[in-house]
Amino acid sequence: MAGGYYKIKRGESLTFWERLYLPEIFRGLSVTTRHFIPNWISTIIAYITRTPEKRKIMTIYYPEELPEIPDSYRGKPVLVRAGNGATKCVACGLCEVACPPKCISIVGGNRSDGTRYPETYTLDGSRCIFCGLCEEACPVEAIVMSHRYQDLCEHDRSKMIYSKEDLLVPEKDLQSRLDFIRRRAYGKCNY
Amino acid sequence: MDITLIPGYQYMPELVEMMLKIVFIFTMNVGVFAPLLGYVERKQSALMQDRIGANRAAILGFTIFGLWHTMTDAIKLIAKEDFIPEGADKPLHFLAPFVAVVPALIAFAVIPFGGTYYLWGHEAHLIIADLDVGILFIFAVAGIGTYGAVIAAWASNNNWSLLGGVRTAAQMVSYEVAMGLTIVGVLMVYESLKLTEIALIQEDFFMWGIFLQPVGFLLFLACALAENKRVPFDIPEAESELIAGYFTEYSGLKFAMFWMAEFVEIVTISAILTVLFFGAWHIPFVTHDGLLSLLTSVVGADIGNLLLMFIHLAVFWGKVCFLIVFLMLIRWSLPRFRYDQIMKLGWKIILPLALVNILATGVILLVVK
Amino acid sequence: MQLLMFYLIGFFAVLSAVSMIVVRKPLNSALFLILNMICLAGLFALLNAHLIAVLQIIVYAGAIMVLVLFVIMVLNLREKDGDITVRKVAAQFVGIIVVSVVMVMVGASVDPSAISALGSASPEFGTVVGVGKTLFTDYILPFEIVSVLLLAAIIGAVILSKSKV
Amino acid sequence: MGVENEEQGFEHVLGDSVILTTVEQVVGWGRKFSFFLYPFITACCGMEFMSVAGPRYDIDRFGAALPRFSPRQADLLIVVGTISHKQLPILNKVYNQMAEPKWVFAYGACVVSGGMYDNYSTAQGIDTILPVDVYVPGCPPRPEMVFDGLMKLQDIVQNEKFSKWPRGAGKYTAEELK
Repeated sequence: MAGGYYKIKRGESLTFWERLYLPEIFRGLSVTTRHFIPNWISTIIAYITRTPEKRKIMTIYYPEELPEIPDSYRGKPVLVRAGNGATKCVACGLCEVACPPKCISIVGGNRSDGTRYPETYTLDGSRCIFCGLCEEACPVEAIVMSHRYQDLCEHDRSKMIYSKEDLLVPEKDLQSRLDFIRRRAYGKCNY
Repeated sequence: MDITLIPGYQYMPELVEMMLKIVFIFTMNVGVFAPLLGYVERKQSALMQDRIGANRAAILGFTIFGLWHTMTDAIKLIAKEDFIPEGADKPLHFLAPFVAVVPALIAFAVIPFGGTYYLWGHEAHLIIADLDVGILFIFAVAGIGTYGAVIAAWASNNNWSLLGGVRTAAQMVSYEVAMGLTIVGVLMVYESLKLTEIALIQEDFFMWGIFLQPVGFLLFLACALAENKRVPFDIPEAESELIAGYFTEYSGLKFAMFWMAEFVEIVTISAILTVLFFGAWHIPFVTHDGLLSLLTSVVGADIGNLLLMFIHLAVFWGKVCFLIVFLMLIRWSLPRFRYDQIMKLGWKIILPLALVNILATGVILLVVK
Repeated sequence: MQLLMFYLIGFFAVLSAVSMIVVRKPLNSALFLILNMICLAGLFALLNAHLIAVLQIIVYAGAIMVLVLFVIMVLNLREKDGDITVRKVAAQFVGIIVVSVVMVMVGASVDPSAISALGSASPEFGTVVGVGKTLFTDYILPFEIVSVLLLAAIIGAVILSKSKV
Repeated sequence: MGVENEEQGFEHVLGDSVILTTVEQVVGWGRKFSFFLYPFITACCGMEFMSVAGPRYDIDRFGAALPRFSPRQADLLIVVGTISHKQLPILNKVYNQMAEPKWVFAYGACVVSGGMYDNYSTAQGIDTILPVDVYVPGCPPRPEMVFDGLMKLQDIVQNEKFSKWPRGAGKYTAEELK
């Protein structure tokens, strides 16, 4: 079953039994039968005993079962909302430059205390290729790749252009990813 | 009103029996097996590929293992646009699916699906028409079934369809010859063309065709698969070469009819194999009379006969189901032959082997007698 | 009942035979020929000659006509719109006259008393047993000769179709 | 817009036609669980599409497993991979060949908007020539994202009115695309 490896011997020419063809057909049938019968029986048993983890089929029942997402997974890019409620972004434009499909566009502005901030931060979700280069380029950890992959599909393409407000996510929701970035950036030997 | 006053009243039981049998076969094929085979094909292929298969459609939260998907397919296909391509021969385009379906259903007329039972003074034979040409009738009807594909191919005004039709014609002609010869060995052993007689001889477990004619069985299986135009012999509808072969230009209900024809043909082939090689409705080591006397002693003659009939029907259709699963297994396991390989297999391997089989059977029969 | 069936099948047989000639498209014409064959098989079946009926379908409708269709499809014979010329009209006119003359002559030459004098065939006629017995007892020599002829034809076909080495 | 007005008119004439609504619901239910795909695969997303159809994720669970390679029999045109301007007439032809009702599924960033390829040779999204029902971003999208899109499409199909069909041919003719 799953996980087993078969070592296939490939001869230069076919043997007599292989040229006879019929035994090979039965071998082919036996391979599929070896998958079919155990899968069938285990599925029925799993259904009767209500133990879905015991079925031998590895299919994920998607909307009900969700896959485990590793920290290194790159989902929808989001802006980090810092403790004071504003974005960490300083509108330096490095992500704009680093982005391969050029899907980020920033209009920067100055706050009253002289710090820079993005007046608008537009990310075209339909062009984004989830490469994570913006995250690597960002000097202040303002934009990170979240683990969100659901509900990114739309019926209307214009809805896929995200504004700053759409992108802002509280910092505590992104803690695992931020930790991962720091591990990767500052301690390459640690992971 | 006195029933005897109706003209021809003495034929009434026969007429009712005939109607019942036709309705039964029709519902079994069109109502039960054709939709179920769509489901089996889906689910079995899924399980063979370590997938789970269709299971999302639900009514009131019940998915019943994805069986609703058969219904959704049917609804979808009925609601789909019926497309006729430009430049097509409209009457023929309309006619072709029917020509494909009807022969597949008619072939069932000569296949016995049960023995003879005495029910309340009436003798019931579970076969629609017990012709003395039996198996030849099936070949004849299968030959007519080819025209469905050929007409569809021609009427579609499409090059791929036409190629599919030409391939169908070539394949059918080649394999019909081989198929006829493979079956001769069986006919020699049982000394009859009547399928009922062949079935009755197989009451003895060791007289089953699979034991007497193993080579004949393999060859006939190969030919039957080729006649059915399914993988590994699906060269007329080879998807990688001809899009969908002769039904490329069919959509909606007509496409569904081609599909149904294919499924009905599978059922027919399974039934023929059951009758010729797997002892028809007989249970191994249990004779008709033995079981009947046992049942009669328990519940009486009439009910006993009725019970026996249902047992035999269950056994027959059970064997058919088993063979269907086997045919599906072949369909989802083996790769498609190349066109020249199919022709080579038909003319250079199966045909000579069938002739040798006939010769060997003849010699053995001479020696035994 | 039998008479009704006979008239029904006969009507369709004649209809399809006429249509076969009249229809312009080659494929439709071939399909009508198939229908005609099937109707003929039905007539044989009405005469209790089951084997011949089935063989009619297997050999003619099943095998030979598939080859005819095959050729039509390979050559891709589509309907060609020809102009109606004087010559064509004249040819049709002459054809109708010839056919009617032949029909009248055939009708006149048939002797009704001869038909009734033929008598009825044995009940075994045309069944598998009947044909088998006749073939392998009375006509064994012609049967064998025909088989040798067919064998020669097969070998000839193989040699003719074999490409030169 | 015109379609919507007609729809209102249609509903107005029939009133609260329970029967029509029920039939629409039933047919919509049948259609949404029985997509026959036409996979129009040109590029790397195809690999990920195989994973969607494979045992791990199994698109067959949604009843959308049967790829029909004849557009006449397909319901859902799944456009997978970069569509260059040379490909557009072909895609348009396939779409026009499909029998009604038909839906279009944009799979991956290149199909949705041109993605990375903001250049002269690539079509900036197939919605420039076809009406697209669901856009699934990603390069390539995760199989779960595809299923999300498929379920969104199922929601639309469930509640569709018959008056939406036929949808007709694509926006441009073959000559205009050349």
